[in-house]
Amino acid sequence: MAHALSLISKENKKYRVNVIIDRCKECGLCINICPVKVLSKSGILNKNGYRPPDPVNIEKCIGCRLCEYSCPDFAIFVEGVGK
Amino acid sequence: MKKEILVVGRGGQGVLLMGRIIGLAASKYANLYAVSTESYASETRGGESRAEVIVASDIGEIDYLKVQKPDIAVFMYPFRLDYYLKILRPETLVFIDNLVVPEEKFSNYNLKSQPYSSIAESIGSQRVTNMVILGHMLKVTGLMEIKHVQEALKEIVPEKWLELNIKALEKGYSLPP
Amino acid sequence: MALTIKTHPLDRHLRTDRIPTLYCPGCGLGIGLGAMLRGLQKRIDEGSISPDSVVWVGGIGCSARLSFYVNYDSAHVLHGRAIPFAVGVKLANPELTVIVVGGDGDIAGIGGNHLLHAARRNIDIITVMFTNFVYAMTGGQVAPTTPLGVRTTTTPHGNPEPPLDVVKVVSSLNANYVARASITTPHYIEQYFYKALGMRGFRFIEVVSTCPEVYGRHIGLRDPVEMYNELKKRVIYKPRPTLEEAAINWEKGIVIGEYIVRDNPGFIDFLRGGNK
Amino acid sequence: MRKVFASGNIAVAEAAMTAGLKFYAGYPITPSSDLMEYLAEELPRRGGVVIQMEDEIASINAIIGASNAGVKSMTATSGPGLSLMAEGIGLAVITETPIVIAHVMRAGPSTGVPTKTTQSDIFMVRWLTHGDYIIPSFAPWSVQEAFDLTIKAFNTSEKLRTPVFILSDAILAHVWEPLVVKEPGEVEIIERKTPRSKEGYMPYLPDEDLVPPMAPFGKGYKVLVESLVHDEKGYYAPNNEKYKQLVTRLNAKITRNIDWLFEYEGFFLDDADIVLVAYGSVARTVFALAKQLRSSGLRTGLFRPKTLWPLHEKVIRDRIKGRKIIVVENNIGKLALDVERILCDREVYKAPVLNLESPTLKEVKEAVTQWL
Repeated sequence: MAHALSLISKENKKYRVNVIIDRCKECGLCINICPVKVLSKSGILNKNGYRPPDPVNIEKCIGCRLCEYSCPDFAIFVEGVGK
Repeated sequence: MKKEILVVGRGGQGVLLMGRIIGLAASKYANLYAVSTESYASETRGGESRAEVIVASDIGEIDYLKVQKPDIAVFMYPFRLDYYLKILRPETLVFIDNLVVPEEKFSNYNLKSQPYSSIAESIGSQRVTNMVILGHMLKVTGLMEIKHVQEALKEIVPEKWLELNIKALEKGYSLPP
Repeated sequence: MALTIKTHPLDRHLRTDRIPTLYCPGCGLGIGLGAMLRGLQKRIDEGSISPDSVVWVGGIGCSARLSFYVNYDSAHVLHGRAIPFAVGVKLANPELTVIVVGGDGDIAGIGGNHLLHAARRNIDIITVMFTNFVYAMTGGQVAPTTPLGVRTTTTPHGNPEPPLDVVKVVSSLNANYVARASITTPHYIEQYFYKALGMRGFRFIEVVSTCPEVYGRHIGLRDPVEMYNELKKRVIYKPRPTLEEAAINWEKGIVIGEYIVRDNPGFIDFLRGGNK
Repeated sequence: MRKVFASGNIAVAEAAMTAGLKFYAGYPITPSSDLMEYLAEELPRRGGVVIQMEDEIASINAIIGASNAGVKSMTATSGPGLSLMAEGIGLAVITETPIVIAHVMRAGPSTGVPTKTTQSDIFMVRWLTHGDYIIPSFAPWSVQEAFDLTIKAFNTSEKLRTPVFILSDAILAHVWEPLVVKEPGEVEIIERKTPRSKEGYMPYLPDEDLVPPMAPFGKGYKVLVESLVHDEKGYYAPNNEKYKQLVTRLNAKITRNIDWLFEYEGFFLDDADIVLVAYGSVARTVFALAKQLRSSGLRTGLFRPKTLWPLHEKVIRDRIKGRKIIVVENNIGKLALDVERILCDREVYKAPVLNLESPTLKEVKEAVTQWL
């Protein structure tokens, strides 16, 4: 069942943001909802021709998970890292 | 042997029960075959209610599930008498409750006329008029033995009504043929 | 840019080989499903619901198809008939947790009569209705919730029919729980769904959703982000709103919250209790 | 065994309970209502549930839901109700859900005559819903046979994962006759196959008999019940290969069991020059006529299919040897169309007799003798 998924993963000291590349439909809701503007559209084209977001400003991430909760396609999730 | 029995009355008079009792008694206890159909007016309580029972020695004698030419007819209420008179035969044995059904309509038939409902009332309740008539019918026709009907009553009638029903059946059976 | 193998925290609830969904980019349905699954996860984690006992039932329509993305016992049945199917499932095995998902057309339009009677019976199932104001899967026709005046493909001169206030209708019956949330408030969807899973009787949650591709086109909000932001602006949270506030009004606002919370005996209780 | 005096509707209800019925959903409609009333009284005592739904649409969908939750389910209805159930019947076909529908024919079209009988719905149970399918239908002629064929209907639905009709009529529904009720253990009851293991379970992966094992909801199989054309997993498969495969299998699982499914009764067929064909309650009167004609010197036989659909064409060809075949029905002549096709080398005549009370011997005789 669990087949390999290609991710864009970036982390700061507390949080890691993972984007499942091939699930993204480029709706932009995650980029819009992020209160600290971590995300930005990447230049990658996924298998369906969509450009997934890239957590370019990962250092700003506060772990609110609004991107994860607002993604209609189960394509982005946030993890706690460190201790 | 094949007897076609037509029972007509009002909803609530136990017409359908009479059909079922005859059918059960004949088929389960008297070693006969029986088919019974029922119809009733769905619109009204107290509307016309009809049971059509065919009793025969063998299933093969029954070629139609409904009564076409009654050998025995019971009228507990004068519904559509003119219609029913047309399907009776001169030799049809007709039982009427003469307190509610006009005797003169049946002057050309083999008529058994009794105040069945008041007889029933005198032994306990008008509600068992049907069993008084059935008892009388058994006496007159010898259709089956009274014990067969008693067995059927025991099987179907609730405990608290059983004694009265059997009493009514026996009362009817004691009437002159 | 690290490439690693990891799964989304909700993947255990999904038939992942069917993801991506067939939904258009920016469709709110996936947000709603995600929130529901988080609510369900909490119930599973606390041990009050076994995953094997959960059955999802959907009728026909975009929202109803949520039932076939979930990795549970599920049924994708006829248009409008998810509720009676679910009633049969529940009565056959009252131990099951039965969840109906569907759009407003499926649940309150073609299936409206079943909705009324499910609520009247207080039958022990959960119905989550996604309202997106339009028949999306069939190409943008008028729905029972389409606001007055909106031009759809079957009301090209403007919708002449006032919309149905489903929350008010269901509340007027015997439902034990009636709540409304929006895909712009996924935490409330999660919270209400979690709560509903712990209740008996008929539980109804309306989720106001976005359909940028089809409804958005009708009202000039085709961009998912723009439509999301417009809906978000209009959503007003009240903990216990009154039924007078239930009518959805795009201009005056859409009040979300818990409209009805009761703990009356459910249909199963009556069935088990006989005629007492 | 219990010997009782019962109506056709009661016989169906009793048989359903013997077969293991646990869920009944229905909507009152004459002349089927008392079947539901009888079950409402009896079934809860045997651990089952009876619910009166808001309409027939809800009823058929509820029994499909219940069957998928693992219990034997049925409904009963009459013409207008069955019209409303059309779409649900199709759902049961494509989801391979075992259900039994007792259809008690009255007069139509539309509301028609609610309390009276006909045989006008025999094609309705055959081709009610859209799509390509075969739904087995059994047509009893007596109260006892209503019992026996209802057992067979449940067995068929469980064995082949299909909806099945028991086709009664207003006469049979309310005729009372002696009935031997067989209790569980006194008659063979078939249960649906369940999967051997959860590992790799696919809800629509058939065994060699073309029937997929059926897992109930609630046991961890992650069943997917799918009304769309689907593959073995239950995933929507809108392609020609999967469509052909599915529809072919759904039909073949029925037709390859034709020898088991098809039941009939023949009277005096071996030397019959004239063969009357009739079914259901009407066949009783036709049987009387066959005997009468035979005693008058005409070599007459009766062929009575108990299984109306699917017809066993080879059996019909082999058993009906007569030169002249006359099909008697209380409708405008429907089964006759198939008999004409199957016996196209013979003289086949229609003898339709429309009678709300059921055709009388006199009427049947007139209708038949015009072709003699």
